[in-house]
Amino acid sequence: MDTLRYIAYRLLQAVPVLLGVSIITFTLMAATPGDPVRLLVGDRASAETIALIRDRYGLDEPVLVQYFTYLKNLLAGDLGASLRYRVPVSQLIAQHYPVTLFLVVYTVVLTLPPVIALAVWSARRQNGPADQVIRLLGVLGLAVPVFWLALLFARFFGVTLGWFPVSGFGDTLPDHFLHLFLPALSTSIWVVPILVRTLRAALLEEMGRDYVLTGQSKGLGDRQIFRSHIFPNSVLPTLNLFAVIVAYLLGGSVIVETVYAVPGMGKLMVDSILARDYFVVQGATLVFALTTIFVMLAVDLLSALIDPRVTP
Amino acid sequence: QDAIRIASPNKVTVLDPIVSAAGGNIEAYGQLYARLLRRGADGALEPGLAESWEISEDGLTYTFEMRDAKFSDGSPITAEDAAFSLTRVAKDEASAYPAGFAPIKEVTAVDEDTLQITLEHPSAPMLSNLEIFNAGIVSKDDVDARGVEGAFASDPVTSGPYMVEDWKPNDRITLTANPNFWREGLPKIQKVELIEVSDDNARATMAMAGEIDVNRSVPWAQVEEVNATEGVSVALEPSTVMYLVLPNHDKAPFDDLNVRKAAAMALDRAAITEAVTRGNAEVANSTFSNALNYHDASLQPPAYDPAAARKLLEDNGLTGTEINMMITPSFEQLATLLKAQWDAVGFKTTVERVDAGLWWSKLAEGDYQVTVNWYYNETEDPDLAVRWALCDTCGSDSYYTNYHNEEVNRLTDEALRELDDDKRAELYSRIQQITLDELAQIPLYYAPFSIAYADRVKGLTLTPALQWTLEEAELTAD
Amino acid sequence: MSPLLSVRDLSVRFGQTTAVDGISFDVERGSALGIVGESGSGKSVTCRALMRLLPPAARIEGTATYDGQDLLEMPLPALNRIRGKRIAMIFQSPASHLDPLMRIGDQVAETLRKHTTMKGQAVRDEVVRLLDVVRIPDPERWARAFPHQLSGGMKQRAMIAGALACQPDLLLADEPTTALDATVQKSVLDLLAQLRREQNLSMIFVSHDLGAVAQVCDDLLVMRRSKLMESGPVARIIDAPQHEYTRQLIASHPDRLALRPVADAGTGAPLIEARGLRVRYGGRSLADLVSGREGGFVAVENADLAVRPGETLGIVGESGSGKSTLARALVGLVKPREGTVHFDGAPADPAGRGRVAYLRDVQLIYQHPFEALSPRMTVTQAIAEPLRRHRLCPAREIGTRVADLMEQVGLPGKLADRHPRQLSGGECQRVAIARALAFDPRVLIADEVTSALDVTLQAQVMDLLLKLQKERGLSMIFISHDLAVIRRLCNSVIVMRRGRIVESGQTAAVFDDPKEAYTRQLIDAIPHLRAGAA
Amino acid sequence: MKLSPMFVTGVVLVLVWGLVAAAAPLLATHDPFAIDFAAILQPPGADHWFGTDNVGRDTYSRVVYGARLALYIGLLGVVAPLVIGMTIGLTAGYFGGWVDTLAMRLVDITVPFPFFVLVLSIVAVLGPGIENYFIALALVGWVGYARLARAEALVLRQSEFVLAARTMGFSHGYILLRHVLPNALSPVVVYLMTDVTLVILFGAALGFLGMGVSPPAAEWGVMIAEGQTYISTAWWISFFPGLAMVLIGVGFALIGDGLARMLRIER
Ligand SMILES: Nc1ncnc2c1ncn2[C@@H]1O[C@H](COP(=O)(O)OP(=O)(O)OP(=O)(O)O)[C@@H](O)[C@H]1O
Ligand SMILES: Nc1ncnc2c1ncn2[C@@H]1O[C@H](COP(=O)(O)OP(=O)(O)OP(=O)(O)O)[C@@H](O)[C@H]1O
Ligand SMILES: [Mg+2]
Ligand SMILES: [Mg+2]
Repeated sequence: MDTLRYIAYRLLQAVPVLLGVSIITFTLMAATPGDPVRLLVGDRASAETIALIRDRYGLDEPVLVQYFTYLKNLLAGDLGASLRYRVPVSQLIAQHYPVTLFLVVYTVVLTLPPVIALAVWSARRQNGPADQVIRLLGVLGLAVPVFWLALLFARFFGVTLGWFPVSGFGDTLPDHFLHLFLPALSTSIWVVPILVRTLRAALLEEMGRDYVLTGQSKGLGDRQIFRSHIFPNSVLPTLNLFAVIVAYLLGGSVIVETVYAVPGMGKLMVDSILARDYFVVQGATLVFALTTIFVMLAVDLLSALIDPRVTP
Repeated sequence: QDAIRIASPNKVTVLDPIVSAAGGNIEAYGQLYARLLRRGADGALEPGLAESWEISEDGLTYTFEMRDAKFSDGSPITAEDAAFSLTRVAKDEASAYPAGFAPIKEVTAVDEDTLQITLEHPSAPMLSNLEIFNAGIVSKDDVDARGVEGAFASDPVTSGPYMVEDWKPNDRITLTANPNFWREGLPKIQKVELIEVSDDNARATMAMAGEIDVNRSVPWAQVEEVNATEGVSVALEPSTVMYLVLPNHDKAPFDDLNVRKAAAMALDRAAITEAVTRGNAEVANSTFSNALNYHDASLQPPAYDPAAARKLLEDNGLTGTEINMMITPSFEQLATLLKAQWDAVGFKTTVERVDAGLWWSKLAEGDYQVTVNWYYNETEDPDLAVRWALCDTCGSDSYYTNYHNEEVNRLTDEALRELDDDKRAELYSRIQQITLDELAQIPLYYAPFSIAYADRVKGLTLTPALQWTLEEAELTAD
Repeated sequence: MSPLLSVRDLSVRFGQTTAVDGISFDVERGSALGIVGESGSGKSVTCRALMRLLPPAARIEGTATYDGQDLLEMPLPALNRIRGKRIAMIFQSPASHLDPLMRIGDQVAETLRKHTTMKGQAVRDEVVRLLDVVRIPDPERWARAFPHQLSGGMKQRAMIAGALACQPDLLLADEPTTALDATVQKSVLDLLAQLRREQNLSMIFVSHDLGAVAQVCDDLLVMRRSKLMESGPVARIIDAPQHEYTRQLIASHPDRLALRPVADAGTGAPLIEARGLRVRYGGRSLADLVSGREGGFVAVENADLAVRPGETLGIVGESGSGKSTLARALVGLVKPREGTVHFDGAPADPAGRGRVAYLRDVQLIYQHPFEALSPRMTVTQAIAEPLRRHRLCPAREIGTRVADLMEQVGLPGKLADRHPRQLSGGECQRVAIARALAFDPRVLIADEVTSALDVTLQAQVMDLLLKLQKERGLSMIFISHDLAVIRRLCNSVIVMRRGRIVESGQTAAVFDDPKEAYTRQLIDAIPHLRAGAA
Repeated sequence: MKLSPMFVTGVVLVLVWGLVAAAAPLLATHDPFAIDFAAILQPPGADHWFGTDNVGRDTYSRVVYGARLALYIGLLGVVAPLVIGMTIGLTAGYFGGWVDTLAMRLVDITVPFPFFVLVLSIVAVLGPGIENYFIALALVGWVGYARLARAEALVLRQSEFVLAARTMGFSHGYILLRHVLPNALSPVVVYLMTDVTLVILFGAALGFLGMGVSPPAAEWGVMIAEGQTYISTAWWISFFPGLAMVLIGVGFALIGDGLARMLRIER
């Protein structure tokens, strides 16, 4: 019951957060020079045509007026329309968001098992050969730029071996899994090391606690002590970092989306920024914000569930 | 599989042919909207929706006889529709590129099948201009019924070989054959997917993996490699594209002819061309593309002579002049070469990289010193090119370089009205001479299109006017 | 028949420090061996060494033969079959030895799950039974609680319950009853005695409480400075101690100390006073709001207390009765829902404005000294911290002042650069005391400060406190389970039970003529040093 | 305190890169910016140890000079996020209540916020330059640190030694600094050293999207991005800066692990 109240409270807080996000985005977009109309009509259009269209889209109004118009429509559930495509922003988001969400969830699914396995393995044999290898590979995965690695993966797994498609999203669910495998894999390659390193450090830290002695005195094997005592006590920092990374993945997916020609939010966002398609940027940011709020909330609830000392 | 998949870095953003003159749209408009005339395989103008035409003695009245064709929705394509469409492109305020139709006084439907265009003054390239991408015929009834926004939103009534099956903005547009297309039995390919893939490598990989049939733009660095790939070959197709250095004539230091001259002489344009295009392009010799009519092959810009360039700067006390070169990300390699060569003769160059959005607005506002870019021309007639790049009173301030020369402006108009071929050649030669002498721009190279086709694609090319010849292309079973 | 456990020449070294120096002893089947001795003499280290629970840095020598096998050489899997099932251990500081994220019930159940075939409901029932056996009230409820919600004594009892779960042959009990009040302690001791009878349980019982040792054990080891001083049957040692240190130890037992009447404190106005304090843990949930219930857990209800300058107030009461909570409320760690605190005649807000000045005068010594020390600070840093931060003495003199304080509480100088982890329980306790004394406070609240100290040290610390009281008129609130200590030290006493003060008055009056049955029970439960018994 | 060999290896690696950066003019065999039409896309050989790029610049010399930018970006780029993140995270976790709520909602605002919009606007308003990349990082990069530090502080604030410090009348600031911070540091240090690599890489990703350091700077990320197109024809253009990146990344990672180990309280 308390939890429900907490959730409701947090969701209520989402309102100012969303407002803040929209204000900042709007201000920044307004402050960024570059004319959407110029990009829209192409290089050959005359100044008069551009002025006309600017006027038609209300882009010549003062920023504040534009913002309030936007806000008014937003409250009515209208995210506005893309300047470039003249389709509702909500349609663009409905088209791109599931792709990225799928990608992020897929990445998470590919990421978590190795993170846990490797961190535990490495911590339990601290400084052993396995630990050294894991750490070295981790740094390797971390230091290799995603776009470069992604390119190699595409060439190798996609072209040379022909195991996976190198582009697109596919039409059916199994298709999605197949198409997004390489993008998700390329992303996990750098996410896994970050989390492994954090988790490993925490595991080592917890291994020195007194309650570990209690476990040993009970005759529990190393494995069990790890599983039921050390591990739960170590996950909090990793979980928090994980939340931040997941949230970043949404917006940061642009790199793999570009390399693998995946029609997702990251690409929509960057394309819209480059085209100064204000309302799409706005709408996409709000959707990111909402997702972030949910991810953070989930992690906070999970933290409180794991650690009773953490009151949400 | 009977769909042809074409990946291009350019995206489709609007389906209304008059609204945009951006690359991706131009390529799509051609498939959706047929024009009065069309280009044959050899590039000559042939009857399109107009079966025949007549031009009055004074060159002011064009009369077209329309053929019995239908829109994709089955309704007949009438002179009324043609008049409506051409009036829009010529006169509508929102028309993005009306330059070629400026001489038009009026377009009227004389009867169901007869269309008449009257001009203010003679225009030599009028016919060829009527073939370009934004002169496509749209359905008046449909626009009347659904309004401009509605008619072109996602499923316009089309007159061309294809119609829209599904449009996913920012991703791909899927076209399907128009059953009512006037050319019997065409198109042969039932389905076309125009996919936007911005990353060069992604397109290359997709082509190698057989996920696309056509790669619209193969980076020079990969031409050889892709060509060597089994099942794919790269075609270098003629284009009117030329790459050039754009100096701002309104701003120091490039308002000074000496600076422009030194900058031009500092550049080993042959080496630059070789380095950037891996030998796939031709060094430019004129302010005109070599694919344009009346291109003067005898001209030459100042030759590569770094010593002379340095001396010129020294003599004029210009050594150490600071240059700010604004570029978009795709010009990094070129910018590096220019900077190195300019600095070698005594300039001090900084490279400022901006995104395309910023680049355009800075360019249009004249807020730059020098930049590099390319442009293409829709027809082989140089009129539009001159208006775009060299004439400052023709609407675009000489490609926003603010290059101003009264004589060039005058010659531009004269050449438009002149119907005699030889005389026009002379006029355009003169324009090239002047603009090269004054270094309105520093021409770099003439680049062909480099397009990769899967072997199963037959008969497909991209015309210099940026139109795919999809209606006659075929997919063979491989 | 060979002894169950036979230890020969056991030595443990941490680098240069020798923590245990060549001790040998036997534990017969069904017998109990007591270990007493100076704080820091190696008692805990000995126990841990037997279970091979020392940090890798420790070097262990000697043999420990258990049931024919050497515990120190045995392969780990084999050892794990013995640990928890046949040899169980109770750790000295229960607070840090419980996993903070696991429910008490689950921690008790762990050994059952590992070593027996019990499953599901059977395990849960057994856990509840075990908690009940160690006298945790309402065991079903506390089985679901997390360690941080338990009072010190409850944690200790949970620990004991866990150790007894698999009915081990040998129990290593490291000060298992220090945090327990007399009645609970008595029942735990009775329980152990009963298990010895019924299950032939053997044990090693480490304690500072000679009385308790005498009650439980057959044999006794006396340790000092890592060495074995003497060993033999309990009765023999108590009656005829051979060694000087042993004699001192016995003489320091409260039972043997002359009952000095506590000096009467002045009759001045109370220095610190609390009225109607009420403390509740946990917030109200929506369900509570709707039903009008108060929710949470009321730990202290309507508590009044007053201490005059130079006076000492004792607080006794069963474990979990709210003693520590009351102390915490006085220093502002928990916010009372109701009630007021007055200091020096004026209302004080320990958690709010003026807290810095207030806290300089009112200091709390924590029940769990190890947890109360910052893990990254050395002994010197910890003691010097208040001096430095509050500029309690000139910077130049901090070094000497720290050394002085360490000396006063009997901390050897060689510990100066150690971290809490490298200290014994009693050593941590003394660091905490020294740190509080550094403030030179006017009111000292001591929560179980003597329980981790051996009797000689206890006597030394008490003398120190009495001296300070005499010299500076220090007021004290003394929370303890050790009624003997209370009796020696306190002018007046309050008795708490289930969050309420059930009795209060002059110490002598309360002790000699308790009004409440509960108080009577408490007093009767004090283990005495039975000379010549057994 | 004993230094582990891994930690020493890490320090040595980073120091070597520091030396390379400092002595770049001595180590380089060519001018890193000099183009050479005659030597475009040369494979590694005696003249050009790491080959040349698409304008004939010497990859080896560029990698050597690139160490300067890499260290500069990597080290400076994490400072502001670290300081801001730790401050916000510790304060939020320690005080809880509305402070925490406020800070965490700030996180919610920051995380979804499109980093590229930020970089773009900052560059557009303040002009291009690495410093603006730092500003963008400072505005966005603190979040990871904040969440990490907060998670630790939330638990630490309940621990007895922190409570004890409170009852000793110490100020909150002091307690945060002296009692909470040191005990919350270990995961942060590990992440910090990871972040150094991430920051360098992020610069590269910006280069990939066309928003990075302006040419002709010798920056590894940009070099890798440039070399992409040549991946099967001139692998050396991107391989060597990639290798350099890995080597410096290994150095920082090892330092991170080592530091965490030193911070750990061994029992
Ligand atoms: N990890 C360690 N490193 C160094 N010295 C240690 C370590 N652990 C314990 N010691 C030292 O070993 C000695 C014996 O410690 P032990 O905990 O056995 O004492 P104890 O007899 O149990 O004392 P107490 O009654 O105070 O609990 C002490 O002086 C202590 O400081
Ligand atoms: N954080 C908490 N949340 C819920 N209940 C708590 C919390 N802290 C303490 N309690 C409960 O409050 C009651 C009083 O605890 P307190 O620590 O004051 O007992 P105590 O009298 O000091 O006992 P002991 O002698 O065992 O130390 C106990 O029942 C305990 O379980
Ligand atoms: Mg001990
Ligand atoms: Mg207590």
